[in-house]
Amino acid sequence: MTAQGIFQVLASGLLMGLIYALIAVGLSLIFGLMDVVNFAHGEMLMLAMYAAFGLWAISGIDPVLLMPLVVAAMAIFGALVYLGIVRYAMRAKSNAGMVQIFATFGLAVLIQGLAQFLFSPDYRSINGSFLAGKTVNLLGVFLPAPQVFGGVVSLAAFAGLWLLMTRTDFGKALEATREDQGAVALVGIDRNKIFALGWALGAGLVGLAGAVMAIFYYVHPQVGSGFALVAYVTVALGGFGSVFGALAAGLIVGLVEAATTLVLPSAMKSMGVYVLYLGVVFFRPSGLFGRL
Amino acid sequence: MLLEVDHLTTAYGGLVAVADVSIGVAEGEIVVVAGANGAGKSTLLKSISGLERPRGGTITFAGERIDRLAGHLITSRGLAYVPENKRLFPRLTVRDNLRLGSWLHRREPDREAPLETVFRLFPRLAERLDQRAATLSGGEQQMLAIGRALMSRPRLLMLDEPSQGIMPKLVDEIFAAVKVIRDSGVTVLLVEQRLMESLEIADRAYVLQTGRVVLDGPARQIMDDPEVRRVYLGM
Amino acid sequence: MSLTSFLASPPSRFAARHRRQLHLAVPVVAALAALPFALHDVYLLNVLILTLLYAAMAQSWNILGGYCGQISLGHALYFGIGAYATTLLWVNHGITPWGGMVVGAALSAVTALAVGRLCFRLKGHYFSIATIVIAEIGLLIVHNAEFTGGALGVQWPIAGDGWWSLQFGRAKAPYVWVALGLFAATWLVTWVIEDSPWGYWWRAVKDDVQAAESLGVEVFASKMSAAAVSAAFTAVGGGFYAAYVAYIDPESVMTFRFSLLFALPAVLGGIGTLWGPLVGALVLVPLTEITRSYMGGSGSGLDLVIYGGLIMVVALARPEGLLSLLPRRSR
Amino acid sequence: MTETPLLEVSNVTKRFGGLTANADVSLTVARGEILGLIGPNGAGKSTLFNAIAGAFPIDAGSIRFDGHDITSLPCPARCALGIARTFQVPRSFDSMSVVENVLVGALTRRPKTRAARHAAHEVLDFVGLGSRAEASAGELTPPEKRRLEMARALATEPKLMLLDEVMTGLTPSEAREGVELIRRVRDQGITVIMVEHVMEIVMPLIDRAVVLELGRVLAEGTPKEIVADPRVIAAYLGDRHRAA
Amino acid sequence: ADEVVIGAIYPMSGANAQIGVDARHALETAAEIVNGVHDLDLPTARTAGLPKLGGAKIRLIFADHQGDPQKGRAEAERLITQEKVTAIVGAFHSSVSATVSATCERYALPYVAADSSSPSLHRRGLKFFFRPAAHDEMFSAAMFDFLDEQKKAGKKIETVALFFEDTIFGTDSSNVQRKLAGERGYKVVADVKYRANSPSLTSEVQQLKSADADVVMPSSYTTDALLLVKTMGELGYKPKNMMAQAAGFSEKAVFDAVGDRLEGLVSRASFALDLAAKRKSIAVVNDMFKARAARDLNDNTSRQFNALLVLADAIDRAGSLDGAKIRDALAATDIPGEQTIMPWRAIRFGADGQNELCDPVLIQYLGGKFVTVYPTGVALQAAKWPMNG
Ligand SMILES: Nc1ncnc2c1ncn2[C@@H]1O[C@H](COP(=O)(O)OP(=O)(O)OP(=O)(O)O)[C@@H](O)[C@H]1O
Ligand SMILES: Nc1ncnc2c1ncn2[C@@H]1O[C@H](COP(=O)(O)OP(=O)(O)OP(=O)(O)O)[C@@H](O)[C@H]1O
Ligand SMILES: [Mg+2]
Ligand SMILES: [Mg+2]
Repeated sequence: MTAQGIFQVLASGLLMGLIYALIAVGLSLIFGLMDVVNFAHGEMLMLAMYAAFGLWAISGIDPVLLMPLVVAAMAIFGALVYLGIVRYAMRAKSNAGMVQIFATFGLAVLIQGLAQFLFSPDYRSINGSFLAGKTVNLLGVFLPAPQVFGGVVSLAAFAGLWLLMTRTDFGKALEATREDQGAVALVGIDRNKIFALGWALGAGLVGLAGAVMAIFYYVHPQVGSGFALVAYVTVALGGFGSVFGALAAGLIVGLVEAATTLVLPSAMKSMGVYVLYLGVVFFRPSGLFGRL
Repeated sequence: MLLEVDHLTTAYGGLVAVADVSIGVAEGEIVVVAGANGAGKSTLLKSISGLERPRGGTITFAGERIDRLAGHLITSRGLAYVPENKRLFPRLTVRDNLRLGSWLHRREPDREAPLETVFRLFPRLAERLDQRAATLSGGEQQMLAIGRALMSRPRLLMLDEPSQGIMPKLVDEIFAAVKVIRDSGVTVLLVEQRLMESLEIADRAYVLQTGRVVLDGPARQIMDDPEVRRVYLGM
Repeated sequence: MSLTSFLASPPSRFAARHRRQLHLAVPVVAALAALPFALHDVYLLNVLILTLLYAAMAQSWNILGGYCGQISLGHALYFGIGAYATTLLWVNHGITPWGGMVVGAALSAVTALAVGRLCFRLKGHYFSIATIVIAEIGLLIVHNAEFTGGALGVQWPIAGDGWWSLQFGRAKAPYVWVALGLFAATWLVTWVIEDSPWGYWWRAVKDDVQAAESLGVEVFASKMSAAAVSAAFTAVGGGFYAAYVAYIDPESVMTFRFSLLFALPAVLGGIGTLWGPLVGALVLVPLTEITRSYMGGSGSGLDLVIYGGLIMVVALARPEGLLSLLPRRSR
Repeated sequence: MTETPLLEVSNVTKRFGGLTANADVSLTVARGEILGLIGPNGAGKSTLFNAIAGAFPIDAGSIRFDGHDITSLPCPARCALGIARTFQVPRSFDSMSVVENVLVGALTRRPKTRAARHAAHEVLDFVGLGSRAEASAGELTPPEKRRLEMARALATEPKLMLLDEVMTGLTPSEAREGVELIRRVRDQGITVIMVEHVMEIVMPLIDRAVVLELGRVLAEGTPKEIVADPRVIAAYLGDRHRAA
Repeated sequence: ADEVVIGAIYPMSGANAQIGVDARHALETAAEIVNGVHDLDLPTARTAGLPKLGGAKIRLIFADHQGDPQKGRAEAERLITQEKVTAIVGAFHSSVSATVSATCERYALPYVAADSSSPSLHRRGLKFFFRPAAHDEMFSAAMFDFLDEQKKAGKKIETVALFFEDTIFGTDSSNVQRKLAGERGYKVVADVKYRANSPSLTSEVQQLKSADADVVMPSSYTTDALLLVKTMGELGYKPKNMMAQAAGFSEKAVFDAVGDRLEGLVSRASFALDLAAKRKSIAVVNDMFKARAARDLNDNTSRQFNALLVLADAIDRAGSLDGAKIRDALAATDIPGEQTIMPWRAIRFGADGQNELCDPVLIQYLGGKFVTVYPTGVALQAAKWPMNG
């Protein structure tokens, strides 16, 4: 491959990395910061994409403009998931983690079935955004406009989350609730409110990712599962509890994945990411920037 | 009475830890609850603070029934509790633990005002602001737990064995501090094993035995009670 | 200490309770073994076989995940190793599946030790995700390698029914017995371990590593031994599955879904308990099969809604597992 | 043989980031003695226990135990040699019953669970927790948990016990039972180092005291000497104990 | 018997659920034709039900295999023993066809593989296995025949790029293509195996772009087909020619989304809708199908439709519900091409159960619809080559 080709691959990898990071940002809040395992993350992404698709199909408005609506809808959904499901999954004394895994796994199956029931298993895609099909040509390296847009959204989302976690009492309260759910009541924190807000925020961020993804990716009931594993690995690679880590890890994952295709058959491109993860945690057992 | 506990019963599964207990704490008092191990003192405080659900009886705080309220709402009424096992936020720093103590006043400009008192009582905390709570020494953790409770500017402060794990020099200071805290207008409900020291600063006391109140009265009277001295102090 | 007080002392009370589990297991296993004589419906027998297989797999997972507290979400790797070892040895070299299972178990145990060497320093989610990642690496390799048949998978020839080839034509009963045997073996091992030093060490490691170390427990060795036992049994299950389906490909034996499905019965039934995996599998597998079979044909997705919803409800209603419905003593 | 001390801590230093929790600490413990390790909160007592028990590597210095250099030995190996410890913040195996908690310790010297279980029950009776043997460890109250800590440590049949504030939260009369218990432990030939802040309990019990302050050894001597030491009074005991 | 129960095993949930849903429509259309009276030149169409069985009607029972061979097998057993089906049709995934056909063999019950195209399936010596449609080797051979022809006509075709998913389908397809390319003197300049349902195909497309072969030959399903075409656009890559192994490139969803970028795409197919101009039955059946599924018949659905008719015809001729008799009737099948909706010569099974007379066709996407361009016998129009010329 020519030098330019290699550049293209790496640049696209980096861009994809930002998208991975965008998909992971909601998870880094729920999984990384609140320490709640959410096996329905991929399905929440799928729902968000359907929401974007559906709103677009009904209104015909450019999906970029519909983003706030999708985010709001997903935020409400997230809060409901916490209040209706996860809250109860946290009751378990000894194996709360496992119960969360399977409660959310059940939820994932349920959402998939529901999506198939409501939207049919067909593949849908939006072709009505002004961003779609546009490409930025940077010295012969092509960067598709929707992904560039997604990258910018991703960076903004991370900056916002980082500020929230480090600069606000809410961020501290979230951490404290993760540490000891019972004890937060001693300082007057309503753990359900905090966690419901956390879930709303996390799901809202998933909504953001879904809305962006829907512009350039197809939608179908299984679409989320393909991204979920990458998101988990991203959050863990960056390190639980670190917002910045998830962003850095997303970029690294995108880049490494792309670079792997230069050496291995592309069917094995995840191999690079997997080996990287193992390598990193072998030397740094709590990820690149993890605090937990 | 600021706090009235009426015929309270709390159980763990089949084990009744607090049985039909009634106590009252008036505004501005220091009241001590004493009793042997497993007498139900901690359970009593846990029930008042909402960490355990009572099985029967009522708890009234400042005229309001609180026995059905969620824990955080009880705290928000002005009732702070320092549990026996402290329940700090282990991975948060000392600073953040204290800051969260003032969560209820987070929108007020002078939310950090009690910090001065806390640092005056426990200068060690000021030196350890950026250390994670989990890595504090046992005594330092106890200081932080009391400090965190003070940050919420409670009307009633409930302390479960605050002198536990505290070095002798500081124990006296803690009892002195409790007095200072009371004098600043905070009512105190105290569970203590250092009976004599605590009775010295207390106004009244209750003695629990296997979940029941067996004795109550003014602190002096309890202090001189021969039965207490015999059973409790082995004198 | 006098003899009577010795007999009345708690240790023998415990021993009696422990033995009672065995007395309960014998009729349970006997009843299950007799079931094929009463039950002739091929479909139901198939559900029974899968139930027993999943119970055995969950029991194996439970050894590492439930007793030793190492939440592996990559057991599909060991299942795959067993399935492939058995299949390749039989199809290419004519070695009986029984031999394949033994080889698979050994390979799996060795793999688990290697994985453990790498991962047991990791805690919590870092460990779980590492196991997922390693299983995915295994899947990628099998998927792309020549000797495994890659994506094409490997078919078992349709010939030579009998115990030697573990092929029984239309008959299901022998499979019931093999699956039951596997389950009984995993159960028995768990039972023995429950009151063996390893059992206590594993649980100590699960509950509090530092305290365990201070009491002389070799934490790393404990985890490694649990992993090896767990992986070996999982591989035997994989070998059985390959023989039963008579066709394997990477997608059908090594995907992440399997790793979850092995853990699920243990969690639903009661993690770290002797009977939890069986109870969980008895609820879960028929539920899975029946919703799919009798509702899935429409393609509406409603079967998934019901299946997913029920998993959720069971997990939420009994977070400590279905066994927690029983009083503590009888567990 | 009896001449050599059981434990020899030489110049141990342990740092946490910028903080030196133990600075050049040296002390020796003779066989059969009860040594009190006292000092202000945060002086580094628990840190020293951790160093001796092998919970983490130390930055400098060496530790000898019963004729072995154990400085770089992992924690379980130290237990096997005969060092047992309790944790200041009690740790228990909450999925197990009380007796099984102790059984884990007993397995150190007994390969058979049946024998270990017997030993565990005996130890539980010894520390007065016999009636709670079948309870789940998670249900114990803090003082009971401390007793469980002791039982577990005793079950490993150690030569040296490190007791970190096992008697906090006891009423004076209960504490007296605790003191009796520790005496009986010593009578079994077990050497004890104990950390405790309640002087009324420690002083009558210990043979010798070492005082740490800010990670360093501040003073050493008989209880009488220590209580009278103005430095100790200033740093640790406070004025009320001046009289004592 | 007044009814003949036939099992249909398809993926009704999971990543390929849409295939199952479409198959359901196709098979129900076929059953409608068998059961009702239709003036069409198709087997059993003109009579109500199966005449030799006293006008018995066909009833379909669908089962979901979720793409899992084990589940496929279990469902086959259930259909056979509980639902007492007479024969089974399936199963899309070749892996599932492998276990279902083995089960049918055990129960001596005919299995008609409608749309599983792995060549290994008919090479296992099964007696109850029948496949009316082509397998991957035949498809690929047709594609290379076409290339040879273009080359002879003076077009420059020297290099090909293989682009295939890492599944049975992709592997089988590319293996044959690689072999044929070698035999017939085409240079494989890119050989890209990618992970199915990939989140991104950028580096894969970049490899194709760098190689810039004369013909890009994708073997991809819907999701990846969509992504492939989009990514090509994003990277500014216009392949000289694209020649697809159907699959995703015969799905409506792909053309709805990126049809404008696919002008000139050539795909192999079992089906040629434009043949409807010559053969009335095709148009009628397509309309019936469209009324159910809201889309035209395609490569898969036509084969599913056809398979059921072939089966119905054999059951009718057997005049019995006995598996062995139906098997013999299937083996004796002889339906001329004109009596099917397929562009085939005939349906006659070899001893291995494979129909060798089902010549694949090549269709090209021109002006928003597919036209048949090869073989010359059935072609209505000459191919536009190169596609972007
Ligand atoms: N979480 C629990 N589960 C079960 N039983 C408990 C639990 N907590 C306390 N108990 C039991 O309740 C009774 C009262 O315990 P509580 O902690 O209230 O006593 P206490 O007076 O505070 O004693 P201490 O001086 O030891 O702190 C004891 O018998 C104890 O064993
Ligand atoms: N892991 C750690 N990281 C950082 N600092 C630590 C850590 N562990 C202990 N420290 C600090 O080291 C000092 C000594 O702690 P240590 O627990 O040894 O005190 P101690 O003498 O046992 O006190 P106490 O009597 O209050 O239990 C304390 O100031 C503590 O905050
Ligand atoms: Mg208490
Ligand atoms: Mg300490």
